Amino acid sequence: MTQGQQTESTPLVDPACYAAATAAIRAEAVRLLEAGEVTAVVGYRAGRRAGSAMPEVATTAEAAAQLIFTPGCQNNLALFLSKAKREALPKGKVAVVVKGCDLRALAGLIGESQLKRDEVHVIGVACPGVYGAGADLAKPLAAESLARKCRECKVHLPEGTDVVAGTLPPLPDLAPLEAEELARLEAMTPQERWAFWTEQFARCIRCLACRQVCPFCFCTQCLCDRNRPQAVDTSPRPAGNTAWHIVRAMHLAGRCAGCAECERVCPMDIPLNLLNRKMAQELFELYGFETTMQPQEQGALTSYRDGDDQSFIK
Amino acid sequence: MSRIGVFVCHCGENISRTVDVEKVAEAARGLLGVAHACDYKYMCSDPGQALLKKAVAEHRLDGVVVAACSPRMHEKTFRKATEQAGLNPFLCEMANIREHCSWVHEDRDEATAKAIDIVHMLVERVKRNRKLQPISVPVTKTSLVIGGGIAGIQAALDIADAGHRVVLVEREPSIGGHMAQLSETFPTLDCSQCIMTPKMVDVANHPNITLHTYSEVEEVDGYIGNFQVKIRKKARSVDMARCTGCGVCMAKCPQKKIPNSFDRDLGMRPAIYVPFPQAVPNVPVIDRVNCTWFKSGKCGVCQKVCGPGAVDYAQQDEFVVEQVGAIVVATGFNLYDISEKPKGSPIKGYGEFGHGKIPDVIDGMTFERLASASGPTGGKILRPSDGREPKQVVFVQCVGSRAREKGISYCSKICCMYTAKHTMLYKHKVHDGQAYVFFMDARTPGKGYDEFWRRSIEQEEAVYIRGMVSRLYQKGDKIVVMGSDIAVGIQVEIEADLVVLATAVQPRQGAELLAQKLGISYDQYNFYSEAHAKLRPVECATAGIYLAGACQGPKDIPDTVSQASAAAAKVMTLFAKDQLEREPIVAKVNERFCVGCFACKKVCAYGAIEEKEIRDRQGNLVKVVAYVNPGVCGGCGTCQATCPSKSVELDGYTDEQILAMIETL
Amino acid sequence: MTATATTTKHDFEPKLVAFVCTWCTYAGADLAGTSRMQYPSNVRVVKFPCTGRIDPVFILRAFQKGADGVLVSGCHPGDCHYMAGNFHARRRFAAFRQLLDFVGVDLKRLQFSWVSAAEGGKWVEVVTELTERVREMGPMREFIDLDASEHWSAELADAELKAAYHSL
Amino acid sequence: MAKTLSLDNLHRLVDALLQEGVRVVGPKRTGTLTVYAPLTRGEELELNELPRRSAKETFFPPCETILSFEKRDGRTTVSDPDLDRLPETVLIGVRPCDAAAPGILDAVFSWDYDDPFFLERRKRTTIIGIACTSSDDACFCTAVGLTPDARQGSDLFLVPVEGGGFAVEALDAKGSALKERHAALFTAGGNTVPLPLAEPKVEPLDLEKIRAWLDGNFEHPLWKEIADRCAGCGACAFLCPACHCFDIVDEGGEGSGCRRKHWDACGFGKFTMHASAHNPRDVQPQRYRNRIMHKFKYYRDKFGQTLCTGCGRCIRWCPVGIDIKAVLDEINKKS
Repeated sequence: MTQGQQTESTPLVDPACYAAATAAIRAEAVRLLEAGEVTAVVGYRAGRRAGSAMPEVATTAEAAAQLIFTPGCQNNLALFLSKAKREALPKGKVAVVVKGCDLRALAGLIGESQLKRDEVHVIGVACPGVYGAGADLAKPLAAESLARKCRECKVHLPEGTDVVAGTLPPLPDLAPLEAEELARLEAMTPQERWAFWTEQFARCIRCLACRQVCPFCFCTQCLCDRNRPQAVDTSPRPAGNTAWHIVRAMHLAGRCAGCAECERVCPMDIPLNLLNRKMAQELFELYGFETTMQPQEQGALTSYRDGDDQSFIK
Repeated sequence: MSRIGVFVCHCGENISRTVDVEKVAEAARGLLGVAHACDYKYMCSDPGQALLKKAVAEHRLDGVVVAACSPRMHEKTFRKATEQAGLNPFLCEMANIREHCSWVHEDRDEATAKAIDIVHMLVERVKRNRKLQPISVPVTKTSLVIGGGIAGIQAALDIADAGHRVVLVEREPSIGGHMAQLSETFPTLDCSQCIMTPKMVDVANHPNITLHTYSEVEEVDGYIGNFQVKIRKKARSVDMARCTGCGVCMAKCPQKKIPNSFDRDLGMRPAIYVPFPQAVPNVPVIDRVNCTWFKSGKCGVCQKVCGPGAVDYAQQDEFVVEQVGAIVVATGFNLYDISEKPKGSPIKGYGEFGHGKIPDVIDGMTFERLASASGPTGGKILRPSDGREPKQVVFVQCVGSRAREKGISYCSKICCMYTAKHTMLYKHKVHDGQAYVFFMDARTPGKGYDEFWRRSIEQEEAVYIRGMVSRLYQKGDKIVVMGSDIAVGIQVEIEADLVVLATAVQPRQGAELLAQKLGISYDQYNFYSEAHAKLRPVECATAGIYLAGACQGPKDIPDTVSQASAAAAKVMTLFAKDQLEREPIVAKVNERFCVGCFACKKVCAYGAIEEKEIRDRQGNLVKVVAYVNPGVCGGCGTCQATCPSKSVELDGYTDEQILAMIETL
Repeated sequence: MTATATTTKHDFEPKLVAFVCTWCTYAGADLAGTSRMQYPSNVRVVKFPCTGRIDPVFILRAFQKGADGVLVSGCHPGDCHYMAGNFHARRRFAAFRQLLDFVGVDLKRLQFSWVSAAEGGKWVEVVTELTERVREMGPMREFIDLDASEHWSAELADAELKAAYHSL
Repeated sequence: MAKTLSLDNLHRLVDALLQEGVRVVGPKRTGTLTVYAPLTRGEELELNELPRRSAKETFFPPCETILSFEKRDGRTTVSDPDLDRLPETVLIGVRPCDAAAPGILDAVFSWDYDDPFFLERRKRTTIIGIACTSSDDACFCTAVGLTPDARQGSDLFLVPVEGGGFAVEALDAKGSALKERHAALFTAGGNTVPLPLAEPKVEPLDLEKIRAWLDGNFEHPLWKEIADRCAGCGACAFLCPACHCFDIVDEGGEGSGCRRKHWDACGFGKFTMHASAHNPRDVQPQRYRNRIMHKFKYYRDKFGQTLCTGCGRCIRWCPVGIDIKAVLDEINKKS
């Protein structure tokens, strides 16, 4: 509550930036649909509640004219291009609105043969940042309500898209909270970390929102839903929860685009992106691997070099 | 409920001395799904095996665990016995309670407890074993050989002599490769052409060899035993069937001043030409870039003078598709052009040595052509610049090779020997000449090699200077070579008439493109990778593809020929049976769950994973999934560990089996 | 039995699982046997064709099922029977151990090694070292406790009933 | 004369109950979020925030073991938990939207089969409800027939009053008994002027009209329009005070293991998946339709109640922003 007062006078980002991006997205979406270049534009539209936004599959110019880009546009729409969610889209080429972080996911999907670049018209959006989980969407975006990922974002401006909507305003320099949290955990003893994560995972109710919003969880049959053989217990008990989150982090290692949607949507506030962030950091330190806005031929864990580190092997 | 039989072997006293075998059998009897358990003195003996077979029938067993020695010892024995008992052999597993238990533990209680655990694990495993059938793949007994140098020729002749058809593809108008360019060969100094040309003729005349020269491999599909190869036969502009090789066209061609690359551009050739007189086939080709007819539509002399009417300007590239069962890759090497940085290569040039700028700085192959009796100078050593006989010649070894700062860290292997040979050839031809050699090390591991090298110093008076050349420059008609003699610790300066650089051996340009067509792997330099450096040095990771010669790494002629024959032997082994039989420990894809991310394909070292389209009844594409070619799969299971949804599974090592074993903890 | 071999009984004997490839480490362990080398009996071996086949989930599952220590061992780099399986495994496990470390699993319980078919001695050394180290560390309580714990709302307050439940 | 209870005495009440060996569950701050959890002292009670998860888990936990089995020597032993030993519980600080739900669920859990796990816990639990003084634009209890001070489902009810403290009202025997047992903490008189109630500012709904529309519109383009964006997770169902679907799984091995019952959600693709791989609710819109149908038609048809208390959790936490109130508004408009 106290955070709001301070920020209402000086919004973190000039709202005009979002307005400009909105106008550009609408223009492009209407043009694409009218010209018949695409059968649908996956974008955002406003929800009932003040400041809220939701994914929208616009198939008409009228619907396209309602698309928006606001700090409430948290979703990673690349999800709709993964085969698991493709059912929601009409056949033919589609356009999709992506922030920089979403674009990394889109590139990843292309790299993993889930999608071909020419099947999609990519509308990048210059994104100054979006709300984090649990933020009061009715209030202007403030440093406190900005998503943690956005504080350390290196991809505010998408590259390699067919078009970029909006321009970037000067962005405030904010403390890297997530990096700090990661460092704090790394400095702990294994026992302390175990206690930290046990408490986090114990809360998990296995609503699987983390999995369902992840563009990379596109498996038709999730390993963790299998019961013969059962590698991970399906019931929401601390043991199964822990195994589930470990397995998921491992499956995303070298693939995760860092959109942090899993963390945002977690109704139990489990800081899941810390796991993904940690893996990304390790893979970068070990192999110089990073997920990028361009599709990559080889993933960090689907390739190797003769000289890879083996100091941990006796 | 399973009906597993457990047979605990005493192995004389090898096991029973430390492990209470009766107790193990008793514990096994208490395990869920175990229908029978017993112990016996020697399970591997005939009576032991008979016991097993009898028990299978008597107790209607559907799985067998033999708790005895290592599976590496007797798995075959017991699987055979199981098969004879009427069960699928893969329903038999061995619990290793000897090497892994009785022999390494002394405490009887501990060893017995461990043996029981091991048996338990294997019982759980075998309950989930599937019946597997050996995989057979039909084999087309024709081999493709890519490259018509000495490696390809040798492999082709060996395979053809064994009675199998060979398709030999050569990029150049003639087979022969680098060896045809050489003057004399170390360590015997016999004339290269004298030993090479008869083999070339053998190839041309062999009834089992189909020769495609001036041709390239365009596409490769399929897998071991069953490749389809599309070959592009470039337009020769001369009808092979009609041409008699009389050579009138070449004599009459008005264009005579085209540098002949076979002679390292020292000699000239016409626009219609054979690269060298002994070419096989002896059919000329028109160099369309330089031919007046193709440039301006005028001339047409060769067509007019050709008696049989073989010259055909309208000829087009042709495509031939061949079905082959095996492929030998023998694409050889290039000598690295050190004058400048080659395009797209990480390797830096040697501008400082003046190659390409100073005409009398030449490379080793150019020296070969100078020394060759059929070369542009008729075998006389003459300077390219003024045709004078050089009296002081400096040879520089390791130019490019072993030069990490230039991007090549390997040794080119042949240069020490051919430089020694060059000093000899030079001395034989220029008796009053003096040869100097700058070298880092002399590497002469080969039969008669060190003797040969010593002869160049001791008898032919070559002066070997241990050290590298730092700089070369033209001074009047001399080339000043500055270097260090690290043996003595002084700077050396030699005024030379001719400098010969022993340049690095590199893979063929575009080697990686062919590798991609073939689906074989290559190293950082684009040399092709063998499956195993020690144990499978002529096989590629991709089944059915074999390597011969310098495409795999620098090699001299004897090594090349040996490897070519070895590759041929591998092909003949493959062709010895009509069907390729292999153990069914291969990966299979669950097409229902595969989402086609192809992580499996990325990690498969065998190239066994293909993309398969799934279509509905109307023919609409539903999805693309992975398909594992069982003929190619090596059975390592890396794909399964990589697959996020476990939609690919390695038979014999399924997750279900492994997790059940872990469950017994 | 040699005179010097004194079998010391310990208060705690750890359970170890070794995931090994069949071509190198399994054969190395066989060699230790044929050479009659001695090592602690705590290890249970699960054989794989190649370390490339070893899924990280197996390691996790082993800890969950009561392993106090896990060993993963295969061919030395360049010696892989399948060419590259161990290279892929090396990356996979380099990443996975970092993940386990990050969630608080003490990596001293997880050992990776290259043991060739000729290294019976190294097998003995690796197994002995891990056994002794884990024995010193005591039982791996983390996963056992985790398995015994319920979501609070399913937790039965009565200690007796809780015990009755959990003993099952 | 109405009794009042100061905040301090409310805390003391919790402490006193704990002293008696009663399990007290109430909103408690843990880390970044407030959830219903067993309290260890009265001061832990957090009344300013609607807990993230509903109170249903007190009766219907996310996961519970319903039997265990062991095979030994050819015989299988099955053990059931002794439900007589479930602890007496006081569920405290429950807002009307959470308090009403267990009563609504009684109907289904005692319909064709008496679910002992749910009903035994219900029997042993006293609910202390509290009137609601804060809301946001996700709240819509007033649209589904409740109010911020609805007594439905509570045994004892607290109404925050001016100057702090609560006016207390016992609604049934359970509530009265509890009040009697700790009579000393409740004072007569005092300020009983209630604080202004939270009034969700949402359009009212005609639930009967909605039911009627749903009856005739099993196939309607609206479903696709709304739910194509649905990601297929269970957040809405798991946070919902009224969703009560569960799955039963056997975990463990051939030799021994547990049968567990855990929350399930109709949004999951596997919810209706047959063993044959046929799935009658093949796409997400069909699954979302079921959610609406179940809450506003089927449950009403069968039990005469609506399976929604308007707590707004599913709106706040839907990963893709699906807003059940907006959906109902749309249907309301159509009917």
